[in-house]
Amino acid sequence: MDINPILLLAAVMVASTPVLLAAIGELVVERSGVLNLGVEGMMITGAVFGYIIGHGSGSAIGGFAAAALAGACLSLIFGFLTQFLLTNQTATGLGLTLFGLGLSSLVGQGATATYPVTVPRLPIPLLSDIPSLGPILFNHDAVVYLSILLIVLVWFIMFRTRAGLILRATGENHDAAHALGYPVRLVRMLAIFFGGGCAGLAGAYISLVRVPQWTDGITAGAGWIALAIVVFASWKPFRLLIGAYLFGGVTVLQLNLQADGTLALLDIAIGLLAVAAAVVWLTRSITKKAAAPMDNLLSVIILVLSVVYGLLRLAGMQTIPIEYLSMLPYLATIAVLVGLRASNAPASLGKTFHAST
Amino acid sequence: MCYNGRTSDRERDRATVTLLDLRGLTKAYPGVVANSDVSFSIGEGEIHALLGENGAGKSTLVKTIYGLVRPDAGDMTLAGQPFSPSDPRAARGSGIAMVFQHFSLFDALTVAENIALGMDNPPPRKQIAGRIREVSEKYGLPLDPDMIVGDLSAGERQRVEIIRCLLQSPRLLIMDEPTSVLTPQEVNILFETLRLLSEQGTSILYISHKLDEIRALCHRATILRLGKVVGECDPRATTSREMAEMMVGTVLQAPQRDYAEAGAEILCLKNLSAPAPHQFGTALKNIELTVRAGEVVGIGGVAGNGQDELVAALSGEMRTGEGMVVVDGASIGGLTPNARRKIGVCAAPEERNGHAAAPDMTLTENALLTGNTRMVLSKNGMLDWAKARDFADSIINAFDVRTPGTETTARALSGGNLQKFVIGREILQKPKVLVVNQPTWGVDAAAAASIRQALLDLAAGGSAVVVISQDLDEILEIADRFAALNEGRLSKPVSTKGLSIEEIGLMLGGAHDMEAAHAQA
Amino acid sequence: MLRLEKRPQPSTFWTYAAPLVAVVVTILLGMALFASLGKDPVGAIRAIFYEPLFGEFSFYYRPEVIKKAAPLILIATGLAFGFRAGVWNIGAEGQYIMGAICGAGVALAFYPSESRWLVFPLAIIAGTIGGAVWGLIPALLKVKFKTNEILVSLMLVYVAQVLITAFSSGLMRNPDGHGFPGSRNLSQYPAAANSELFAGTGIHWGVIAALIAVAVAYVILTRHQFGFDVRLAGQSPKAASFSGVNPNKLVILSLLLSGGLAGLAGVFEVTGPAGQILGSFPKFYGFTAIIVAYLGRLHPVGILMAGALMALTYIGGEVAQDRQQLPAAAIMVFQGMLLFSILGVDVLTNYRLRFGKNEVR
Amino acid sequence: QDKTKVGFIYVGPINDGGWTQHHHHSAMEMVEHFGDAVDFVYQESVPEGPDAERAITQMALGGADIIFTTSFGYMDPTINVAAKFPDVKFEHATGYKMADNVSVYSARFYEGRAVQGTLAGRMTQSNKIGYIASVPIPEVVRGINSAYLHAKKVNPDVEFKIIWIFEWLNPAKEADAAKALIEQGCDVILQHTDSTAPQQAAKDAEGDVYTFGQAADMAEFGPKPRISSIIDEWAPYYIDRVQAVMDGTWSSTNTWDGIGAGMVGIGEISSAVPDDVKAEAEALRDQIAAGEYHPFTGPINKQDGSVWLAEGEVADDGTLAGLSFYVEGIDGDIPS
Ligand SMILES: Nc1ncnc2c1ncn2[C@@H]1O[C@H](COP(=O)(O)OP(=O)(O)OP(=O)(O)O)[C@@H](O)[C@H]1O
Ligand SMILES: Nc1ncnc2c1ncn2[C@@H]1O[C@H](COP(=O)(O)OP(=O)(O)OP(=O)(O)O)[C@@H](O)[C@H]1O
Ligand SMILES: [Mg+2]
Ligand SMILES: [Mg+2]
Repeated sequence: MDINPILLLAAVMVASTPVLLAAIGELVVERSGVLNLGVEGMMITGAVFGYIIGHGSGSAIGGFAAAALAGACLSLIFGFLTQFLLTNQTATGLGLTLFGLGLSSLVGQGATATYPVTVPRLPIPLLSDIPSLGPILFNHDAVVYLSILLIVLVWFIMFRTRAGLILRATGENHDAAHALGYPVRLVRMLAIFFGGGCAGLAGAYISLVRVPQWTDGITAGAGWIALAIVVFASWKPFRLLIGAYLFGGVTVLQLNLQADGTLALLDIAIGLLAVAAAVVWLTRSITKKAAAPMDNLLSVIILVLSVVYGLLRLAGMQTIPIEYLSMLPYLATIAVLVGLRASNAPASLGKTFHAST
Repeated sequence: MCYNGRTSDRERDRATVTLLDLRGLTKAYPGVVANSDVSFSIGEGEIHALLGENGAGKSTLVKTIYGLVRPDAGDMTLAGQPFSPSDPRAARGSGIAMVFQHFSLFDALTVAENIALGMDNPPPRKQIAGRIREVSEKYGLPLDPDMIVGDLSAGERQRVEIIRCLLQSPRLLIMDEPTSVLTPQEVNILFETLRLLSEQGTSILYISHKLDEIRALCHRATILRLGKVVGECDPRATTSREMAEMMVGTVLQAPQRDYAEAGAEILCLKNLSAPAPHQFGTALKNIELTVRAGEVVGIGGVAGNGQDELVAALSGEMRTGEGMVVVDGASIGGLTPNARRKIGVCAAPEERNGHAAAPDMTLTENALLTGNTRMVLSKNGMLDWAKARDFADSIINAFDVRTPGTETTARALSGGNLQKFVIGREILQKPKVLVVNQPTWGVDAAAAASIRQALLDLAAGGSAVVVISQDLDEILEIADRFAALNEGRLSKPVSTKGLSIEEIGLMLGGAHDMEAAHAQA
Repeated sequence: MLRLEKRPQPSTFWTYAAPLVAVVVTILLGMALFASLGKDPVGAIRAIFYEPLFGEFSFYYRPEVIKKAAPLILIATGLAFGFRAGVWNIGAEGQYIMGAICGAGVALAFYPSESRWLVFPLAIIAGTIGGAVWGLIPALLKVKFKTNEILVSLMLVYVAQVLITAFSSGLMRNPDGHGFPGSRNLSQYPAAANSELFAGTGIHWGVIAALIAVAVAYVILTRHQFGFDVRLAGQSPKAASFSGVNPNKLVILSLLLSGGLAGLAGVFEVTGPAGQILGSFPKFYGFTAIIVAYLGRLHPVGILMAGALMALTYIGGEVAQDRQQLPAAAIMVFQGMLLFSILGVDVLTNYRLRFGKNEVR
Repeated sequence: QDKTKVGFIYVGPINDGGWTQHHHHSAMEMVEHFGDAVDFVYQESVPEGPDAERAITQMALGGADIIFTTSFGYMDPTINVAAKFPDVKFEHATGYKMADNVSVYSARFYEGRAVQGTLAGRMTQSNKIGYIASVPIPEVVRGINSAYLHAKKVNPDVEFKIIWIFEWLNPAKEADAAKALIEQGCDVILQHTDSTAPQQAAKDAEGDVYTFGQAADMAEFGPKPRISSIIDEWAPYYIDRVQAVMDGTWSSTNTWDGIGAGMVGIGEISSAVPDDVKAEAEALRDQIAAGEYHPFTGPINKQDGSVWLAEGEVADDGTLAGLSFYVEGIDGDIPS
C-alpha cells in the first residue's frame, strides 16, 4: 500500500473546505427559515470573481473579498425575489443556480489561465511542530482554518448570543417573531447575504487554492453537496464538520484507491467502520436507547455490508470497478440521510412569510 | 346597567388618571373597515374589557396599540404623551406588554429562550432562569425555564406568555383571549394575579368572549360592533345577556332542547389506547365510553390532554387496534376516514383553517373534502362539480353562512362563518355518529347558539353526538352526560343534570397539571 | 411606501397578464444585457423570439422547437403533480437518465430484432418503469425513514450520471464501435427507432405522449379525485389527512408518476433525437423541467406554454449564437432572467401593490 | 458570393485552455492565412448529440461551405447532416464514419506519448509514474500503452499508477487526482486531460515532480514542473482543407497524421532535463518523424501475457484504432 493515511487526512481537509464553507453559510440561511437552492450558482460566481480580482490585484485576500461580495450580491437577487416578491424558494433557488452558471461563464470568458496568486500557509505554532503529523495537519492555508473558525463562530453566535436567538426564532416561527416585533425580512435578508458570502468564499477557494484556475463549471456540483451536508448535519454546526470531511474523504479515497491499485486502504477503512458500527450497535442494545432505532439499523446495515465485503475479499477479489466508485459519495450521503433522519428542521423552513400591517 | 358613550361616576372615582387615550383610530383592510373612529381611554390600574363579536375589530385595535398595525387615522396618547409605536419593540419600550392568543411561542426553543425573546433587555443568559423562577413563584404560576416549549401543556404555554409580560413590569398589559385554554382553577389563579397587578397600578386591557369572566374581573368594558364603539358599561352591573345583545345588536335565543330517551348503543370505545402520534402529542390510555342514539356526550378537558388524538382515533386519521372503536357492533378501528364516513361516522376537528377545511380552496372544494362519500359527489373517481356546488350551497343556506358564494375561498370567510360551514357540512351528511372538537371556539354568541342548536337537533334525530369542548358552559348546555379527558385518560361519564361548574373543575383534575409543574419547578 | 396586500381571491386579470408583463420585462433586461456585451440588442431578441418561428429557416427550427419542448413538457407535467402535493422531486434528471438506460437496454437486448411491434413498446415500458423505480427510491425512503426527498432524489441524479457514463463505455458499448464509448445508435435500429411520424414536422412519439400527458393531467387535476387529493395535500396536509388522503400513498404515487413520465421522456429521447447511450446524453432536461413546471404555474396548460417558451429560448438562443455570435452563457443568463421575472411578477396575481397609506373607505 | 464560408463546431468554450482552445487557435491561424477570402463562423459549447445536429444544420443552412466538427461525439450528427447537404463539405475530428462529403481527421498522439514515456522513465527517482486518464477510448489507451512501453524501455523498474476521471476537463478532479498520485510517491505525472490543474499541483508539491503539457504547450509551467508537451497542431490541416474547397479539389479523405506531418508537436524539452536525456528523447522524436521507428513495434505482449506483436512486428492501424487492452506490465483494468 502506497497510501500515507496522514497525507490522506490532510488532502481530505483541503478537499472538504469549499463544501464546508458553503454549507456553514447555507446552515445559517436555513436556520433563518429560508431554503436557498442556489448555492451552486453563488459558489461559481464567487469562483470567477475571486479568480479575476485575485489575479487583477495580485492579492489573494482581495480575491477572496471580491468573491464573498459577488456571492453575497447574487444572493440578494434571491432575497429580493423570495422575501419581497414572495416567490417560491425552490424555483427561485434553481433559477439562481442557472443564472449564476451563466453569469460566471460570461464573466469568465476573458479569464485565461494565468499564473495563480499564492495563498500563504499558516502553520499553527506548537501543533505544527509535532513530528511527522504536525507539518501535514497543521500547516494549511489560512482559509482551511477560517472554515473551521467560522463553524465555531456560527455555533457561538447561534446558541450563545441574542442575535442568534432571534435568528433561530425567525426560522422556527416567523409569525411569532413578527408579532414580537422582530424584523423577519431583515433577519432573513442578512442570513441570505451571509450565506451568499460564504458560498462566494467557497467558490474562490476552488479557483484560487484547490485547483487553482478558472474554467466553466469548475465547482462541479459542490454546491449541491453543501446542501446535502446541511441536512446531514441536522442543522447543527459541528456536525457539518463530520459531514464535509466524510464527503471529502470518500472523494479523495476513491482517487487514492485507483492510484494504489490494491484494496489495502479500503480494507482498513471498512474494518474501522465495521468496528464503529459494532460499538454503536452494542452500546445501543445494552443501554436499550429506543430513541434512535435508525442508528441501530444503520449499524446493522454497515456490519452486514462489511461482512459481505470481507467474504468477497477472502474469495479473492482484488479490485473493484472504479467507475462505480464515483457513486460512493452520493450513496454514502443517502445512507447517512436515512440513518440520521432529517429531524430538527427549522419549522418555517421554505415557507413564505408575509405580514400585513 | 349600561351607559352609551358616558362614563359612570363610579368609574370616574376609580380611573382618576388616564394612562392610554385612543382618539379616532381607524384602520381599513381590503373590503372591511376593522376599526372605525374608535375612541376610549384606559385608566391607571384599571382592568378594561374589550368586547365584541368575531371580527368586530378587537385584535386589530390591540395590535395597533402594540405597534403591529399602523392605523390609517387617529392618534393615541400614553400618560399624556403622544404615542405611536413603530413596532412592538417601541411599544414594549413604552411599557406595554401583550399576551397573544396565537403565534407567539417557539416550540423548539426553551421556556427561557421564549421569554428572553419577548423582552428587549433580558437578563443575561445565566440569570434569566432564576428570574423566571422568582416571578413564577411570586404569582403562583410555576414554570421550568429549561423545558422545551413544544413539550408543555397548553396551560403551561399560556403561563410562558404571561410571565414573559410580567418580567417586564409593564404599565399596560394587553391580554387577547387568554383563558380559552385554562382550567377553571388556572383561571382563578390568573385572575388573582391580574387583580394583584391592578392594585399595584398596572392597567390591563382584557379581551374575552367569556362574559362571566369579564363580569368577575373587569372594572369597565368597551363594546365594539363592526369596528365601531357601540357602547361602554360596567360589567359588574350588567348581565351577560345584556352585554351579548349589545355586541350582536339583536336579541339572543338560548338553545331549545328536549331530554329525549336515549336509544340503542351506537358508538362504543373499549379500552381504547394509542401511542402519541407525534413528538408533542398525547397518548390515549384505556378509554371506555358508550354513546347511545339521541344522546350528546360532552367531553371536557384542558387542551392538549388528548382531545385531538381522540378525534383522530374516531375520524380515522389515526388507526387503532382491533375492537377498540366499535360502531353498531362492528369494529372500525382499522378503517380509513372515508370507510368510516360510509358507515356514518363523521367528525369535525378543532382547527377549522387547515384541518377541518383547506384555507385556499373554495367552499365547493371544501364541501367535497368530506362530503364525497356520503353525498356521492363522484363517480369512478371523476368528480361531479355541479353536485358538489349544490351541496356547498345547501350548507350555506341551511346554516346561514355569510359569504358571496360557493366559489369563495375558505380563507376569505370569517372564523365564525367558516365554523358554521364546517359543522354544517358534517350535519347535513346525516351522520350516525358525529364527533366535534371545540365547535364554537372563538365563535360569537349568535353563531355559537345556532351551532349548538344544530347539534341538539341532530341528536334529536337519533344520532350519537360527541362534543369535545373546553367551554364548560357549552357542555352543560347541550350534553346529556359529561366525561373529563386528562392526560389521555377519560373519566367515568356522569349525567349533566345538576352538575356544577365546580364539580366539573375537580373532575378535570385541573390540579394535577399544577402539581406536575410544581414538581418540575 | 410600497406594500403588498394579500388579495382574498387570486386576480383573474393578473393570472393571464403577469406572464406577458414578465416576458416584456425580460426582453428589456435581455436587451440591456446584450447591448452591454456589444451585440445588437434588437437583432438578438429577434433571433431568439422571431427567427425560429417566422424567420427564413423557420421550416427547420419549428420542428426543432417541438422536439425540444416535448421532453420538457412531459417531465414537467409529472413533476407538477408532486410539487402540487408538496413532494419535492428535484431528481427528475436522474429518472430521465434511468428511463433512457432501461429503455435502451431492453431495445439493445433484442438487437437485431426486426419486430417493431415487440421491441419499441417493450423499450417504452422498460424506460417508464426504470424512471418510476428511480423515483420510487426517494419515495420509499421518505415513507419508511422520513428521509428528505429533495436530497435523495438529487443524489440519485449523480448516481444515474455515473451509471450512464459507465454503461456507455462498458455494458452497453457498441461492439462495432471501434472501442469508442457509446451504445449502438437506436435511431438507426428500425425496430426501436422513435423517428418522425410526419416528415418535417418534428413530431415523434414523445411529442404525442407529451400532449396526451398534458390532456390527461388536466382532466386528473381538475376532475378526478386523485388530482383533488394532490392539490389538497399540497395546500394543507392536515386537511388532506382528515379528508382521508393517505400521505404515504400520495408520496409514492406522485414520485412514481413523475419518475415514470421522466423515464418516458428519457426513452423517447434515447430512441429518437439522441439515438444512443453516451456520457453526453442530452442532459438538463430534468432540471430545466422543474423551471418549466413553475413557469407554467404547475398547471398542465401553463406547462405546455412554458415548455414551448423555454424550448424557443433554447433554439432561438442558438440562432442568436450563430447570427450574432452571442456567447452561450449569455443565453443562460437570459433564461435565468426570464425565470426570475415570471416568478417575480406573479406576485401581482395574489397580492395587490399599494403605495402610501391605506385609503379609508 | 466568392468568399468561402468556414464553420467550426466546438465541444467546449473557446477558452478552455485545452482541446477546444487549440482548435480555435488553429482555426484563427487559418483565418489569418486566408484573410478576406474566408468567412468564419463558430459555435462553442455545443453538447454532443441532438443539439450538435441542430448546430451543424444551422451552419449548413447559413451557407457554410465547409464545416469542421471537432469532437468524437459529433460523429453521427455530422453524418446525418451531411446526408441532407450533399454540397457542403464536412470534416469530423477523431471519428471513423466517412461519406462522400465527410472526411475524418485525427492525430497520432501516441507518437508524442512515446517521447513522454522516455522522458518520464529517465526522470523518475521513485520509479512511480502517475497517469491521469480521461475517458476510456482507444486514443487514451494507446497513449497509456505507448508511454508505458517507452518508460519501461529506458527504466525497467517503473510502475504506472493510473487514475481514470471519466471526463476530458474537470480541473477540480484533475487536481485531486494529481495530488493523490503525488502523495503516493509518483514524481512524474502524465495527463490525458485538458487543464493545467495537475501542473499546478506538481508545482505546489514538495520536491521535484515533473509534468507534461497536454494539447497546449503549457509553457508557463516550465522549466519545472512542465518539462515538455504534446501540442495539437491543426492549423496546417485546416489551411490545406479550406484551400481544397476553394480550389474545388476537396475529396473525402481519412487523415491520421503524427509528428512527421506536423500534426503532433513536441513542445520544447526544458532545461530541467539533463542534456543526454534530452538528446535521447529528441532522437526518438526524429526517428518517429522520419518514419524509421513505430512506437508499437514487437515484441509486445498483452496484459494477460499473450502475444500481441511478435519480434519486429508493427501494429496495424486497424488494431490501433480500436485498441482496448493494456500491454503487459500495467496493473489494473480499463474501465468497461
Ligand atoms: N393576515 C391576514 N391577511 C389577510 N386577510 C386576513 C388576515 N387575517 C385575517 N384576514 C381576513 O380576516 C377575515 C376573517 O378574520 P378572522 O379569521 O380573524 O375571523 P374573525 O374576524 O375573527 O371573524 P369571526 O367572527 O367569524 O371569527 C377574512 O376575511 C380574512 O381574509
Ligand atoms: N391582516 C388583515 N388583512 C385583512 N383584513 C383583516 C386583517 N386583520 C383583520 N382583518 C379584518 O378586520 C376585521 C377585524 O378583525 P379582528 O381580528 O380585529 O377581529 P376581532 O374582533 O379580534 O375578532 P375575534 O373575536 O375573532 O378575535 C376582520 O373581520 C377582518 O375582516
Ligand atoms: Mg376570530
Ligand atoms: Mg381577535
